[in-house]
Amino acid sequence: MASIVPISQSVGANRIIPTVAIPHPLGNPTLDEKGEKALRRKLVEKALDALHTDVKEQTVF
Amino acid sequence: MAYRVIHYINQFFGGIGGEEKADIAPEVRDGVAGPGMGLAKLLGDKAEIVATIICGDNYCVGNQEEVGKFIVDTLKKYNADALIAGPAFNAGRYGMASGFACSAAAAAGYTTLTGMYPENPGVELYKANTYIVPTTDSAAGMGKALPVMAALFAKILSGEKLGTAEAEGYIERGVRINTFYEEVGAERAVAMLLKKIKGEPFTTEYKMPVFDRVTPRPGVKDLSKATIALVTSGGIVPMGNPDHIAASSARNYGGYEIDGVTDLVSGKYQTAHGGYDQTYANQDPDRVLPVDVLRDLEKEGKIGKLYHTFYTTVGNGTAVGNAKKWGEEIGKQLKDNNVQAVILTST
Amino acid sequence: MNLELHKVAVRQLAFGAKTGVSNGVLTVNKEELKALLLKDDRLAAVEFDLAHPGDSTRIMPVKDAIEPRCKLEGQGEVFPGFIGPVESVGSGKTLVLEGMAVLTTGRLVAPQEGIVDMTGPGAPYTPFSQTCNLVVVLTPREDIKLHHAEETCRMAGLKTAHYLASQCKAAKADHTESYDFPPLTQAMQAYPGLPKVAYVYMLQSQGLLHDTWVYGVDAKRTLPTLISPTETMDGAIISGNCVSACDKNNTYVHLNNPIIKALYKRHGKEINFVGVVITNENVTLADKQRSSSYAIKLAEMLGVDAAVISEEGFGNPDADLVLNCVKAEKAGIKTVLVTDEYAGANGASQSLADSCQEGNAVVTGGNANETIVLPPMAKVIGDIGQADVIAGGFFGSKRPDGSLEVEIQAILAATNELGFSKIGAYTI
Amino acid sequence: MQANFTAGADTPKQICFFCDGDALQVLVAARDLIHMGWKLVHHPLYGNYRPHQQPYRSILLQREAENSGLSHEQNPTQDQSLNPAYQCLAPDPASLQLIEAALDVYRADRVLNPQQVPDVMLRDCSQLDYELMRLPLEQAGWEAA
Repeated sequence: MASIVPISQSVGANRIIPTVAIPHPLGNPTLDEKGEKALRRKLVEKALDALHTDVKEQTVF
Repeated sequence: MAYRVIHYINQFFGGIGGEEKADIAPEVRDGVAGPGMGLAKLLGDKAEIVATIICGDNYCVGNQEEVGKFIVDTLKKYNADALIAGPAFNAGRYGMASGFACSAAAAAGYTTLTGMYPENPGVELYKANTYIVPTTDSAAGMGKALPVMAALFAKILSGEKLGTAEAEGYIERGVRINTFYEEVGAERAVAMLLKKIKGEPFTTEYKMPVFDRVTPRPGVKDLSKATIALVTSGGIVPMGNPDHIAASSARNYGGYEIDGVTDLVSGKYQTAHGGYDQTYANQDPDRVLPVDVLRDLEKEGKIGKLYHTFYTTVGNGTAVGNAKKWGEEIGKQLKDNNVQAVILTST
Repeated sequence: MNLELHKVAVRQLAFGAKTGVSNGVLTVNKEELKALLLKDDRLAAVEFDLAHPGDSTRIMPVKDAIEPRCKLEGQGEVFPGFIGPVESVGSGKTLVLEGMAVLTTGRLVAPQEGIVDMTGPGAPYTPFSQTCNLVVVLTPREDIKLHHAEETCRMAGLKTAHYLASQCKAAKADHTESYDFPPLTQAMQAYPGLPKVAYVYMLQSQGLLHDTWVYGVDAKRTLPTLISPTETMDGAIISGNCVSACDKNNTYVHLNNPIIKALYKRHGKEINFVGVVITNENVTLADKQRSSSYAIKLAEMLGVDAAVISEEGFGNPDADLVLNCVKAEKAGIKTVLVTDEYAGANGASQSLADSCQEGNAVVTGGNANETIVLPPMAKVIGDIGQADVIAGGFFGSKRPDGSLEVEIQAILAATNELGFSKIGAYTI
Repeated sequence: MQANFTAGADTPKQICFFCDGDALQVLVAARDLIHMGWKLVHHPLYGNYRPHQQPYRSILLQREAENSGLSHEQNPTQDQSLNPAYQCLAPDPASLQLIEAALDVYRADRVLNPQQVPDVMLRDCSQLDYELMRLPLEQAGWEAA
């Protein structure tokens, strides 16, 4: 899970989840606590989905 | 006139003891000890090991300033010309200690050489400062290592200009040395272009740093039964950064227990990463390491278990060799504890 | 287009009554030259001095080095846009005073450098320790803008070089070189079996003291374009570049571009050298994208199989070098890059500030951070006070005994990125 | 950097920060802004000087005017969370790669601090920094004085 997809690709990561921003990849300070946790949950669920999926090459989910 | 050499070895090869003696402070003995005997014979009349420094691996890695001073003082006291260390084979801390010892001596202007297994972490950390001869990964390879070390050491001491790593048999140090070639650069460039056009092999004069590829693993069939671990290069550590992971060019990683922890809260966890504005990660470390959400998913049975330990380092100007080494070590840890999947977060 | 270079060998310089060359000795009438240069009232004073290979002499800071040339026959005059009109050059006959150089020096801006040592350990690092040098020591007026002071010094160098050559038009050439550059239609059909090769010639264009001019036009304000190699031999490209000494292309190396020379040497035998694309290195990211795409598109329009790409400077232009390389290789054009390195005093840092997987064929002019101690010289021409603030050197680089400890970055053309010298680097 | 660039009519709303300390601080401040979505107008390593040769460094960044994400007086390295206008857009990969490369160069060298520089050189370095920033400022809509 990383905010700059091209960098993850260049270092060889195979399952990549784009995230929010560098200082807070899985959060956003402008949202309220509930909103931010919902955002984080959506991103983590995407990660779990990626772990569940077979991939042949570098894939951005 | 034989060169005067100091030999640096650890507590084990100094015959003092094993792991339990890894904390002994450095001491010096006249003449040779341990593998020094073999080296002395091989060096013959070219160089004489006038004294041997014996130091515990933990002590050296933990007290570098003091040990560094001790080494340089010893070199001066014995009016020595050079320092040879190890060989350390694949012993991680001994490799780092040998590399450090050579580094400290080289910084004070002395000729140095050591030997260790190419995958030893000491290589990546110190290859820029000293010559390192590749050895096997265990002391069984002592017989093969010493002659190579002695021969190269004698050549360096004689002041002969060394060729490339490949030609001379040392580990490439990644150090650029200027030279005057036969042809001017423009001729060399056009000659190289012709070879590239014709598909003939050529040797570039400078290798651009590039990364290798990994084949993807198959997907996890049933997440509700899987143990998932969290690893991050975003630098999230317990408050106070107990293992002092550096803000940039980190030299280590940490593993921390989170059994019973359902949320990373400000004041208990922080970021040690120097590569981004720390405000938001310190306010809520979950923004980098999503422990809170994974605990919810664990409670709801969506995942089997969140592994009890998370691993962390600071990915900010980290040496590629180190990152690779840590990745392998962490991977092995997780595999041995039958973790099925890992979520890697980075900033 | 065909250009003949009539090369008159100069082995000795002397001051005397009449400017002219005979059996290898160039005599210079100082007063006549001084009067010519002082026509520019922005110059407060000008002095001249001589330096020959082997002299115990140091010249610093050197701003530009120029080889004396003038047209004998054919269109326009050398250094179009400055000395000559803006008419196209590169054909006919041109006189060259070979074996000598005009070196301009004097105080322009504090952080400024360029050491030439005519002897000692520093000599092998600069081509100008092997030439007979007429040194023009310039003192621009204090009350003029930096812009104008720079222009004054640049013009003085070009005027001196042109003046010297034009006083020797009658001299018989010691040898002549002839360069053909046929129209593209012919060039494309010539040598059908040989690979077509272009040269992508990156010109430093970052701003004051970092500029290059083509036919009098500031390279920052141009789109990449085609130029005939023979035009570069008549000074179509001149340097306004004072930073940094080791890898800026002074006018001398533009006139004697070694990559063009190496490509011509194999032209018709192993390659078909079909063209030169000049492009710039502006600091803005939009210009970098625009210029790299445009330059490589020109190479594609020429239908070349391969290209040599040379960079000028470091850091900022590393990005352009990588963009040019990636775009060329993606267009199926095989490349070799010519650059230099800043790998730190210990040689262990990353040499370039950018990299790409496509850059698998690279030639370099060595590590500019290598430190060297230059012993004191009997004579110093220029502004010795510079040593302390010299780029590449650092405070306290002048030792009590008068010797200088500097990085070779401070030595003129030490790591030239056209591959002018034999220097390079290897990895231990 | 001298401020005799005047903002033209259509010059976008501009915010100017002066960082005290050395050029490395300027690059770190620019990095934090890039993490928030500001884009570089020019290469951070403009000019052929090494970190120990030119004490001044200016970085021009731009972002759509309405959500600049910063209140006028705020210095980017101060605590942002108090700032309601904090807005974070995805960072521009090119700007990020360039600023990180620049930080690597500055971390591998001695960084000259303006206090270490004699006045005569300081004046020329400031003038040169201003000259080299002319083109980026013009392209971002400022008119040169």
